[in-house]
Amino acid sequence: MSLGAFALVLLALATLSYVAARARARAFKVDSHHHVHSRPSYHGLRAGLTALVPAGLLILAWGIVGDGVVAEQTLSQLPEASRPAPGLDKQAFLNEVRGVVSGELPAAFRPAANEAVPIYRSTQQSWTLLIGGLAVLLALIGGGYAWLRTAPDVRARTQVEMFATVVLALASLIAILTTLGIVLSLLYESLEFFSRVNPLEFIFGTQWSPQTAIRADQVGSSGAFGAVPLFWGTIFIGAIIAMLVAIPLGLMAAIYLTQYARSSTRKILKPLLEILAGVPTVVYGYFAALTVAPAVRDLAISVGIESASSESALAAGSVMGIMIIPFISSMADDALSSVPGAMRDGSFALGATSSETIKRVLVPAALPGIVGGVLLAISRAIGETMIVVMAAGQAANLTANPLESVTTVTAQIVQLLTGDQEFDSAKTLSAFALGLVLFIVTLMLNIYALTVVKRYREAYE
Amino acid sequence: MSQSGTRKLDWQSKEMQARVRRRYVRERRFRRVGLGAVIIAASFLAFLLFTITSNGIGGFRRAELALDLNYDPAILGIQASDSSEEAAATAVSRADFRPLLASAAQAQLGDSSLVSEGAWLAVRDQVVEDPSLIGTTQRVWVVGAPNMDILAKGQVDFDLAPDRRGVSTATVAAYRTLREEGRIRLAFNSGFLTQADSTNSELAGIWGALIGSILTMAITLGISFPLGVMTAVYLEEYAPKNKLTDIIEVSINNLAAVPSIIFGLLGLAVFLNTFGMQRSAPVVGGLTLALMTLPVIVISSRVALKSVPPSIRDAALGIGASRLQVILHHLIPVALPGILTGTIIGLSRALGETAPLLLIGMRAFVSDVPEGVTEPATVLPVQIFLWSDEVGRGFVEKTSAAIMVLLTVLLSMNAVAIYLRNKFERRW
Amino acid sequence: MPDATVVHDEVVMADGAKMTARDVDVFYGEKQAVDKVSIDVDSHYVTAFIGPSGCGKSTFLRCFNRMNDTIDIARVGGRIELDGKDIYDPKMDVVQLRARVGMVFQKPNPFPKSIYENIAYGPRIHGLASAKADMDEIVERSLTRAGLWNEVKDRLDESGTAMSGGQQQRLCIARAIAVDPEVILMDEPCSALDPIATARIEELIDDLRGNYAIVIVTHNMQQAARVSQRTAFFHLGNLVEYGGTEAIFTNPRADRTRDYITGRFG
Amino acid sequence: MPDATVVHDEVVMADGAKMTARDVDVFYGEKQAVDKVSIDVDSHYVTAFIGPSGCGKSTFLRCFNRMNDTIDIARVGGRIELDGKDIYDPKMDVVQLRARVGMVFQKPNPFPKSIYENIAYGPRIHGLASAKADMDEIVERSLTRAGLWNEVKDRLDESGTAMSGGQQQRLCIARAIAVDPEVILMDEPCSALDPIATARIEELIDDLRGNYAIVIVTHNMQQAARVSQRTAFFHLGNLVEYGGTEAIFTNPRADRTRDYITGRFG
Amino acid sequence: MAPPNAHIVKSFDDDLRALRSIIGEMGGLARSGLDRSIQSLLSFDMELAERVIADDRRIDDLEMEVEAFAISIIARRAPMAQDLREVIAALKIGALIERIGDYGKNISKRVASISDSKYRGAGSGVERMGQMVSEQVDDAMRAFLDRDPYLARAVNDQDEAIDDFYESLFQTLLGEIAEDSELTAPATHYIFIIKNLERIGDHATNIAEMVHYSATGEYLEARAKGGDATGLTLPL
Amino acid sequence: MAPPNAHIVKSFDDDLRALRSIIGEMGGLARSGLDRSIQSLLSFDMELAERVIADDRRIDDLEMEVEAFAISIIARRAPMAQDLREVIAALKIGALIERIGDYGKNISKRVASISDSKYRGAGSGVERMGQMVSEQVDDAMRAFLDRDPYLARAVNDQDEAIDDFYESLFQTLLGEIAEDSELTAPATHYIFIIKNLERIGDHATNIAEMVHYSATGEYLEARAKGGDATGLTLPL
Ligand SMILES: Nc1ncnc2c1ncn2[C@@H]1O[C@H](COP(=O)(O)OP(=O)(O)OP(=O)(O)O)[C@@H](O)[C@H]1O
Ligand SMILES: Nc1ncnc2c1ncn2[C@@H]1O[C@H](COP(=O)(O)OP(=O)(O)OP(=O)(O)O)[C@@H](O)[C@H]1O
Ligand SMILES: [Mg+2]
Ligand SMILES: [Mg+2]
Ligand SMILES: O=P([O-])([O-])[O-]
Repeated sequence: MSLGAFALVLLALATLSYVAARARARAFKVDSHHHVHSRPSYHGLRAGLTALVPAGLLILAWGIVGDGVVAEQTLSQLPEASRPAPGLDKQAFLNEVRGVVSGELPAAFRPAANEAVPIYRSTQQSWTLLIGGLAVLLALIGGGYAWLRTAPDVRARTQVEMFATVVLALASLIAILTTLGIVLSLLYESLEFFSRVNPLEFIFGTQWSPQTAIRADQVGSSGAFGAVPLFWGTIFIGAIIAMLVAIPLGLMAAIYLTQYARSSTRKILKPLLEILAGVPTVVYGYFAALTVAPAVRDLAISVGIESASSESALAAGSVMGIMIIPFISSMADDALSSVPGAMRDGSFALGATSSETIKRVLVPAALPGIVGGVLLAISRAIGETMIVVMAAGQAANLTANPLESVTTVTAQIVQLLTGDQEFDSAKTLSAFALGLVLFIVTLMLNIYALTVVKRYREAYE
Repeated sequence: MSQSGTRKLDWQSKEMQARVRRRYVRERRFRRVGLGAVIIAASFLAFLLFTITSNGIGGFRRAELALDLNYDPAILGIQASDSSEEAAATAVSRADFRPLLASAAQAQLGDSSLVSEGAWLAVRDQVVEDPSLIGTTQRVWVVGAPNMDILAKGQVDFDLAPDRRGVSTATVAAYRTLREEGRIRLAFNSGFLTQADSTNSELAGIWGALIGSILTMAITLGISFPLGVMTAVYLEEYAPKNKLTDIIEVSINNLAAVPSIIFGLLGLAVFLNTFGMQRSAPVVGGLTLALMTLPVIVISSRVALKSVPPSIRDAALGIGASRLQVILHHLIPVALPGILTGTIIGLSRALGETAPLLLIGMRAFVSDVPEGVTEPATVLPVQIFLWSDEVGRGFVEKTSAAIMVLLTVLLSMNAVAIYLRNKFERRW
Repeated sequence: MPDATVVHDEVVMADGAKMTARDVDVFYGEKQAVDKVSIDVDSHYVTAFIGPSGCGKSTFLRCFNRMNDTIDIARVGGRIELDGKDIYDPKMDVVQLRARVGMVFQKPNPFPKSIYENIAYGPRIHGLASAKADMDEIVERSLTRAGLWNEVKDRLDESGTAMSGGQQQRLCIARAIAVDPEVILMDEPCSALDPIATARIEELIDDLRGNYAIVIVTHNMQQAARVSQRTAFFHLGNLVEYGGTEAIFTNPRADRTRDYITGRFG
Repeated sequence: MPDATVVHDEVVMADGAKMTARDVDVFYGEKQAVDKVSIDVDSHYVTAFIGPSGCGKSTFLRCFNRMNDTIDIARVGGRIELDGKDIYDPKMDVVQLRARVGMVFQKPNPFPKSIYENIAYGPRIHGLASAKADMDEIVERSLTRAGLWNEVKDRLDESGTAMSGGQQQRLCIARAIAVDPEVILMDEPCSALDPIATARIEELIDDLRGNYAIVIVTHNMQQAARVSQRTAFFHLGNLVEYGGTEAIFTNPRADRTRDYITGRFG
Repeated sequence: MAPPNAHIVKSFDDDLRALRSIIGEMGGLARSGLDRSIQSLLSFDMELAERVIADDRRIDDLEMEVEAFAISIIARRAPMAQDLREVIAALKIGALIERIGDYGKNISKRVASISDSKYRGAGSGVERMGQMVSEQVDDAMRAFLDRDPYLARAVNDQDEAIDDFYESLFQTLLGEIAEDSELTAPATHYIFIIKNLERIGDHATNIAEMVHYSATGEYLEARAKGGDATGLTLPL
Repeated sequence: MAPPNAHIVKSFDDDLRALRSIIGEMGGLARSGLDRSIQSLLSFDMELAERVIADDRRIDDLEMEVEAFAISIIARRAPMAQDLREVIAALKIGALIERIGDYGKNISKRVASISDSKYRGAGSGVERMGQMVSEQVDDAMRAFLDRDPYLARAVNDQDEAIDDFYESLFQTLLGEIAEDSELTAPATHYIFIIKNLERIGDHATNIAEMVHYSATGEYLEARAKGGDATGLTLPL
């Protein structure tokens, strides 16, 4: 019997407990509904859960650690000579064994592995039986106990609700775990990096040429990991050029759509903007690289700027700006429409025109929301990767010329981590340091922006 | 008439009239600026779609050449002894079709390079399907080489000097002859939708990437949806106001705005380096994207739950429904459209996501269609990214064609979301 | 000139009341919203709570079925009993309590389900009907009692939210009745309705009085005067006066009450 | 038993009225909300519109300053004049019209600005004050007139939204006054307020009557009785009766009016 | 279903009905008091007279009740239009009936004094006048109960006849006193009695007036307030 | 700022004040009517009597006004508690003052008849009684205007003295008629006059009662309704 089969048995037992306990609860003598605490189905659920949960947890736990245990035991039963060396070799060895056991492979390539197969199989079998049996026993005990304890005064409903609460609370912890995971992994790798490269160097240096670091004698040598050009490039593209495009267009589009457009027009235009938001960034990147960047270069050359490169901050930034339009316009839309319609009526009733109403009442009222939205948009723009990877280039220039190629933090992360990686090199690790900086900056932007937006929303609730 | 000591407002005065006129002028200007913004955004979209489509439409067609193939067992190296069906099949699958095609092409077209290097694969599959072909001679349409493709699609600029056209004059001549003979045609590129990646642009397909995407999304959905909804329910309906829930709340809101590439770094550091999971596998991609999608689902679910008027909650509590009953009977059903909308939007964002997947290795060249979530795979956006980097001329239209496929999928997902939202939008 | 003590009519503080509140305090965080209020609520009587906005009427009302539990920062002190049992006893089950002490809210809040399902929901979760026929009967009885049966009997499966405001409010009353409560609490049940719908609800309340103890919070003094037999006047979280409605409205004893009902509040 | 014709008291349909409406129809799409209503509104009088929910009171009121223009599907027919000029004439300027015919809404809607800015907004857009001192004076005068000056004079730069509901509503009235209107329209201005705040607003309306023509829509018949000198009763989009308030409330002529105000509507 | 003209809030109708029925009861009591007082006077039935006097207490109580009830209705129902007029009319009619009851009582009180004397002369005139007045009261009450403005107007019109009758009786009685000073005391009582009857007629007229007002919202043309006859036409 | 006990809606206060002032005016008119009627009687001033009769019209009109105004206040303000009691009291007091006015008028009407005769005997008693009653009315009106329940109670207590005075005057007059049948007509008028004064006293007491009720919400203990003296104590 496999673990899966046991799981089915468990389910069956849980169902049985449910049905039995419910039946028992139904038989309670009830004089008035006011005097029983829980309805029969709650008693049933309580029994079912008591049967299922401990046993299920056991099976789940085994599912996670089981393979390791079986593998260790198998290896320890093998003769010394046939055991694989620890590390990658062992991993490959076990993969082969498991492949054969599961029938994916007709036979293993290593003889030792072939030798291990039957041992593995029998070890696995006995463990499965043991754990499965234990689980069934647990289910029986749990279900039976719950069934026996099914009595009118048992607060089954409260207990079931309690269980649900705990499960839900556990689910919500995932978010914290993710954040923790991000912080820890970034910190860990970054510390590694900073043990090799001076953090001040990294933060204030103006030379970025990680490739040179591949040569062992240059690891951590000065100038190679100065990230200022990357920070500048990120800000230049994401916070300046993109915003110059996105803020006016996004804001005005939102204003037009919410305040002016007839509902029929709005029905057509709004989804259009939403489509713009739904286009994947890789498409924008491709478009920027294939169409916009050459056009920008041609234009620059035609007005006499010979130095124009085919990968320019302007191309990447303006496409990014377009990409951000719907983001800003929908934030502005939210902010404007959470200003109560009564405000608008109030202004109209005083004889204000639409634009006066918008400029003097609606926008000021919605300003915190709009500002928060813009900050979030900036955060998003500086974290945007694909457009810059594809259209901004890789040259870490410290320049304010939008026609030159610049690079950004995110583009460098991709660059650094998609080549051949040696995990110990400063080059690879520097990506995590960049990631850490990016994370911290966006985190702060977000927290600030979100508090602004939240406070704003509350003002009108 | 009223306020003593102040002048009565004279709306008819010149000043006032002029003032009103000026205000109207400003009004109209402002309105036009707004409309302009929308038009700019919309025309950008139109331009983008137009460019992609005009570039990509060709990707769905390919040039095919007619060859008379003599399936000579000798050339194929199939012995008569392989008479049993099983043996014959094995033999066919081991047979080398390349010389067969090469010689036929050389003989009939005068140049074996006019046929795609991988054209034999289709021929072999044909024979595997129908072993009785062996020994016969058939006219078969085989995939042409890239230069045939561009000639057939008229993508060669004959105004340029011959050495700058990218195709030799000989090839052009060969193409013209073939065309006169009716041995060349532009046909629907079925391989594009049914095959995986290839180094030959004329053979490259997106099926592998599509399956990769589907597998990845299945993992993402399977993890982020239940967790997201449960988290949202917990935060909205149960969470007491304390430090822990504040932290959860802040984490979620921030995760939603953390750059996707950070999730890539997380996936790389945790799933690959720490847990030692398989690089390039949909399961890793799915997990990474699930973490990224989770906050989106949580937030939109919370909004949906919040938008259920508190009066419904009160009503249910007021007749003695328990918390769980309130949630299951009233809140979730009413909030479901909102939750689904948010989920679809989160998922479609995940589906278009590239950067984090690059970091966990889903950029590997995978020429097989993945069969499980632990096998190496790539996904559509990454495939697009990879192709966009290819130098081969045929990959430009492949890239655009792949974008068209991706956009179609995304747009239909968004359409569903919009539909859901409009259909169930409730005015309380 | 606030009066020092509560003016309590003894008649309305008789023994054996359906619900009694004694020295009830409610705090929202640090802020005290209800201050040492004692009151009795009897079956067959409509008790009205009146008082200026923010005086704690709703807050106090929501103590009677522990709806304040749903507000994190709310704390309730003192003692409230239903048939002599402390409802804030940890052993008291809120779900049961709320079934016995029904509530009708300010804004009609039918579930976005059919009329039938709106009524059937309560009996269903409490398991009051085992068969469809039983449920049908409960639904018909509740709607009839709420004076709605004739209007809706042919469209029981239309949505409850597609009715007029007044009908919705009667539906909500029918829904509360369906779980066979003993007390019905109403928090400004007519404030969202026009005079006609209001009159209908008042008529209904008058009808229902025969079978339940009814407590109604209202902003509208005339309404309290029309609908109730006993009136409690609250001010700044205090109970200022509690007595027979007619006495309160023709000859109140406390100055604050008089000033309020005659429109003299500073 | 609907009466065939409108009962119109001649007294209240005198010549030279501030605003006159003649045969006004309003349609929302296909649906007629107001049907051939004629009415006169005079300075120094408060005119109340009463009637059951949905009878078209608000819709009709909003014709007087063309606020219905902001609703796409609304169409207005008939003729409405202000000082003898057709306000629906294409040459009539809405901006100016709305400055002359002010409006106060059901829910107090101060702008989220300081109290001062709330009042100054109107005069500023219309360019009524050239210097800061002028503006200060307008603000003070408007607030004084709205009976709010003493309460707020020391905190003019606090936000208008941080006041109590009743104060907010008076602020909105002050805001309307600040642009020196001739007519003030009020759509259920007290329905969100408690009796005390309501009384304050009623007192204010009574005060203002001396200087403006005031039209008030109300659900509350007692309020119409208290505050107005003329009352118009609407039903199903029709004007049923229009006359002196006292006559309407002690001796209405139309059966429908009587049935409504005495609470007899079937 | 509720009758077409019923209030939505039925208990309001109940209140009004109860108010009317108290008034109705008062009217009945007052009229029977009047009839019995005349009867006791004619038959010198002291016991009956005593009973009339005792029963008047009930009318007084009912009037207090009407007043309290009317105030309660106004406080609780804030009646408008017709309803308001009806309540106010009830309030005033209650006071009028109470006065009628008093006059009946007053007549009864005089029975003892008269029966002690030898004077028996005024009987038939008083009987006739008592009948007229009683009918007047009856009509007024019927007008009230039926909310009948026409009957109310008729009652109003009848009052003159009663006044005339009073005038002639008054003269007769004065003449009798002048003839026989023995008769001074009883005849004076008779004068008061017919004066009382005349006042009852006036009050019945007033009731009719209130009925008319309540039903139509308008007063009868000439409300001849306090138009009590003085007997001024008597020749001195 | 508004006085401490003012309504938020000042015009409500204005209404109540206006109502009170009409009542005040009526009271003034009625009292002066009473005084002047007594005066005209004592000095046989026919002109003055005529004026009293004419002026009573004004009181009647004012009573109509009070009634209409009270109804309007009830309809428009839906008064409660004290306000309601005050309006109702005003309504009833208006009717009572109107009666007082009528009695004054009635006295004046009799002046002509009396002055024609030779009888002059009752003068001083009537003057005294007129004074008492006039003071009674004055006190009642003051109690009303000051909302003074104590004064109202005092008025109530004084009524007995008037009744006693009436009793003795009545006996005197009866005696005079018995002695001289010539005096029948004028003495009968005097009897009516003192009866009227006695009734005025009763009505003043009723006013005081309403004042007490309006101010406190409670009735004076024994509301001696229609406790009009019959002159029954006269020895026959
Ligand atoms: N959820 C809450 N959190 C904090 N304070 C609250 C809350 N609910 C009410 N309060 C405060 O408690 C006091 C009493 O409020 P409550 O709603 O009981 O008044 P109310 O008499 O019902 O007023 P209204 O007539 O406006 O409904 C008010 O000061 C209010 O601000
Ligand atoms: N914006 C709108 N679009 C369509 N129909 C509307 C709109 N506004 C009002 N109506 C309809 O017009 C009719 C009259 O509405 P209106 O708001 O004028 O009534 P009302 O008398 O003010 O009612 P209430 O007392 O509830 O405010 C109603 O039937 C309503 O449904
Ligand atoms: Mg409340
Ligand atoms: Mg309205
Ligand atoms: O009833 P009166 O005594 O006032 O005539």
